[in-house]
Amino acid sequence: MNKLHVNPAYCKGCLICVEACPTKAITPCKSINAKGYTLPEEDDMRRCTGCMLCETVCPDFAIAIETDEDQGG
Amino acid sequence: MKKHPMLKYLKEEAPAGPRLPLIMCPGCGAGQVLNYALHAVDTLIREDGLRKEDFVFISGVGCSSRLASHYLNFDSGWTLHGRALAVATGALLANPGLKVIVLTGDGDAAAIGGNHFIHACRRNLNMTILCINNGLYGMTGGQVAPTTPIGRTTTTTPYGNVEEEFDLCRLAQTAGAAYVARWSTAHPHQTIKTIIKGIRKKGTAFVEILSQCPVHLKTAPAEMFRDLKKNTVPLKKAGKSEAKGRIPVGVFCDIDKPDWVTRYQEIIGRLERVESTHE
Amino acid sequence: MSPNRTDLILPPGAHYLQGSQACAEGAITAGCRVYAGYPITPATEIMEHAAHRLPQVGGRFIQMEDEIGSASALLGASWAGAKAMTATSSPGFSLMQEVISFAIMTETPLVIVDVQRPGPGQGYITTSQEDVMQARWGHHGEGSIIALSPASVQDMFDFTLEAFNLSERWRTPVLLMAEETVAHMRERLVVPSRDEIQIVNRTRPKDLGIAPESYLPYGHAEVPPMAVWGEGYAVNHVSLVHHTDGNVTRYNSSVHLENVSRIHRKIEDHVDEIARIETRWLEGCRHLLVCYGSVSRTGVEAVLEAREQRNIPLAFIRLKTLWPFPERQLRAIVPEVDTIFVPEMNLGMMKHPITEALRDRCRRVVSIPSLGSLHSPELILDRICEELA
Amino acid sequence: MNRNQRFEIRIAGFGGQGVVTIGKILGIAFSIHGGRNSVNTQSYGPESRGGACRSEVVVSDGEINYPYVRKADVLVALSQVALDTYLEDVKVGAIIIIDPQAIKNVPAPERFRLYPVPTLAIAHEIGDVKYQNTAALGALYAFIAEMIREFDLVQALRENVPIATVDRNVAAFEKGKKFVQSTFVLEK
Repeated sequence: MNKLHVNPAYCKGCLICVEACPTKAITPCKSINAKGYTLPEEDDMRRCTGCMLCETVCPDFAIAIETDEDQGG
Repeated sequence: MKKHPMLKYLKEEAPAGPRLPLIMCPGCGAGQVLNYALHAVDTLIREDGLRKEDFVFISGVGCSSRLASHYLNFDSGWTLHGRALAVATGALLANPGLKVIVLTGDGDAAAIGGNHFIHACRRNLNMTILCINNGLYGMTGGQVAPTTPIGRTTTTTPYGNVEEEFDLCRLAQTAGAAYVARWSTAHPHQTIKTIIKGIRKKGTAFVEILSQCPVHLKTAPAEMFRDLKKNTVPLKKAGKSEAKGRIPVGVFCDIDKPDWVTRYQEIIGRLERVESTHE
Repeated sequence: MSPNRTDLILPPGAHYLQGSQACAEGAITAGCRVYAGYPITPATEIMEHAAHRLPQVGGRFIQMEDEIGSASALLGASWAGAKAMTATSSPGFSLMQEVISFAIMTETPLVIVDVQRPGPGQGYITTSQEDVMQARWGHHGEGSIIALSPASVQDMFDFTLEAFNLSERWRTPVLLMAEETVAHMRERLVVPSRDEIQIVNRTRPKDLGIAPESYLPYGHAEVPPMAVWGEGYAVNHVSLVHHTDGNVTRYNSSVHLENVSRIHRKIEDHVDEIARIETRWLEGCRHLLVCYGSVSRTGVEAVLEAREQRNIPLAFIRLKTLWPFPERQLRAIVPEVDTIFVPEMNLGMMKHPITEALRDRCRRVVSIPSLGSLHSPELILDRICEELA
Repeated sequence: MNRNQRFEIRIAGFGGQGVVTIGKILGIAFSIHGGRNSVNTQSYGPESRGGACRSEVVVSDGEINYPYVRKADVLVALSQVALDTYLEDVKVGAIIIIDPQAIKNVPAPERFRLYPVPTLAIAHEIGDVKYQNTAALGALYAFIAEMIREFDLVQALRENVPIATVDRNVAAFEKGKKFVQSTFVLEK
């Protein structure tokens, strides 16, 4: 199953990735971090098709999807 | 921790300390345009055998242009407000082989840079102009721009804008650019394909990318991203009723004509032939 | 011109405004009814306030496509009879130099505010005094200019008002050399009552009973009366070397010398009427601190501490006017001193005319530079103690 | 406060937390209603993003020359970055107000007096996070009550917030003030 990686140092909580995800595999997390941002988190990664739209539309290069292949699956 | 695939093209670390995150506000479209540009460059390096050192990013001043300041693992110039296109012209005269990508904004290109904009298109120099159009001046706090819709209030049109806005693509097309297209940050794949086409294209490629400014338009980035899809319509359907009030996106023109350097090379060629006959 | 709603200008009494707002209000009070500007940090707030206020008082505001356009629009507005203004910052100020030169030669009243920021190039967006030489020597050609240096929100109101009066009185562009510090700070501003406010308007030929056929656009007086478009004077604004009637042919070098010398003398011969300086503790001083703009706020604090805590006999002089440089006034009041300290937010600019004026009154002149931020009192005090140790 | 004494207040937090607004309100309250001299300055531009946006007020009965805070008498920090950035610039014995929800690590208060005030929680009670700044203003007022009448400060508050939010802003101010008065013993 694909895995979501978010770099808290770069992510500014704009949540465009969540908006762009065609299968809503990711969702805003409940709490805000020290900088006041709400980061995306996994909702149900079984729905993730590996389309990489979240990576493509990220304004801050803060997100990455680790596919099965990456994990040597 | 897997890293974003395009981070390899950015300078995360440098002697004076980390350079990321980008200085842009949360959800700013400019960062997305950089992402799309790097995806295009990445494809060209893989498919066309181009090398990283073949590319140079040149930007003016404003949010759009801040991207080429010190984040890029490429040759780049963060130049004067409105003058990126003139700087790019000089670079191409010195080394026509460079793949020049100009990062500019609606104010940078069509207000202070308007004169250089129409001349760069008229000359059909071999550059790809990425114009990030957010319809206002972001860096200075949300003033009106030549692309601000009539009637809209901004910090310098507190009672509503009394001026009509430019259609940047019609302007570029009329001025003679060989390839002109408009997309938005909500059309990632089309934008990336168009940037690839633009860089491969001989002559001036003008790509307008409608972009969101969440801070000054006081709207959530995700909502603006959604609106950009809703408020645009394919160019083919521009005349139809459903297109009313929506901005046409797509390729405005794609014509083949020799670029400036090719025409100039003919002169040099002629002079070389004349010279060789003298010896 | 739409109704001139002087009833809606800033009412007399106390206000608490940002320097930028006070500047725009000072212009409106002076009668400015045309503003053409372009966004640039840290001057944008002046334009934003003008955009908000001008239509309320029957004026007109436009955001031009760039700084050259903004300055050029002021020429047209002034010739068509309006008091006109723009505000920019250092990069934009450089772009406006050609128009300033043009306005000097055509003797066109207008006001340009430069909220200085560090250079060269993009430099940074904080405070600076690095344009004070550009103000005098940035435009091509000779001729002189008036440049004021505000240090408070009250100054941003008063000096802008005075800039318009000076530009109308001497038929010349006037520069307000502000700084980001002063433009962005908020402070109390007291607006005088209407009758205390003096408004100067340009002398027109009809005020002197000069009929169109005998009108000399650059003649009649050291400060020629100025005809306004639309009043039948058929005035040709011309910046080529010209005779007093505006004729540009039959050039000869003596006409050239007279034309440009008069424009130069018009200001440089009247320094005593134009330039103002403030002095404190000159009596019995051994050393002197000369400064201008927001640095004078730190300067006076540092001099107070030097006198009271370190009993250094240090006097304080603030230049309220940078150009025309008040050399005669300085020489008239400055006694024999040891060291003259000149703190500036640049590497040492006004230090040069100060040194030239007072070279024979002191042992040495010492620059105290700070780039991109206002000197702290400690910075100046430590440097003074170091030099005098 | 004698003529050349200065009282220096610095408020810092994220861009967008209303830090600049309450600095302006304090300035107006002191200089228009309170009859004292004050200078209000603020950070802006890139400097104000990422949690270190600040607004400062220097108050004096005499002339205020140097316009910026030299060593703060009161620091109000609404973000961790703000506290870390400005902690060094406070006078010995200064008052530091923090929001415990936003600020997790705070050094031991040897050189200064620390007052955690739940401004974010108060804002939520009032109904919106945007009232956090006026809750902080109320908390701040509890420490400077002898320098300015509450009526003057509240009047400046009323005149400088959107009309629709006046009542809730004043309510947030009251809650912030009452929390401090009921929670801490304020030495003179």
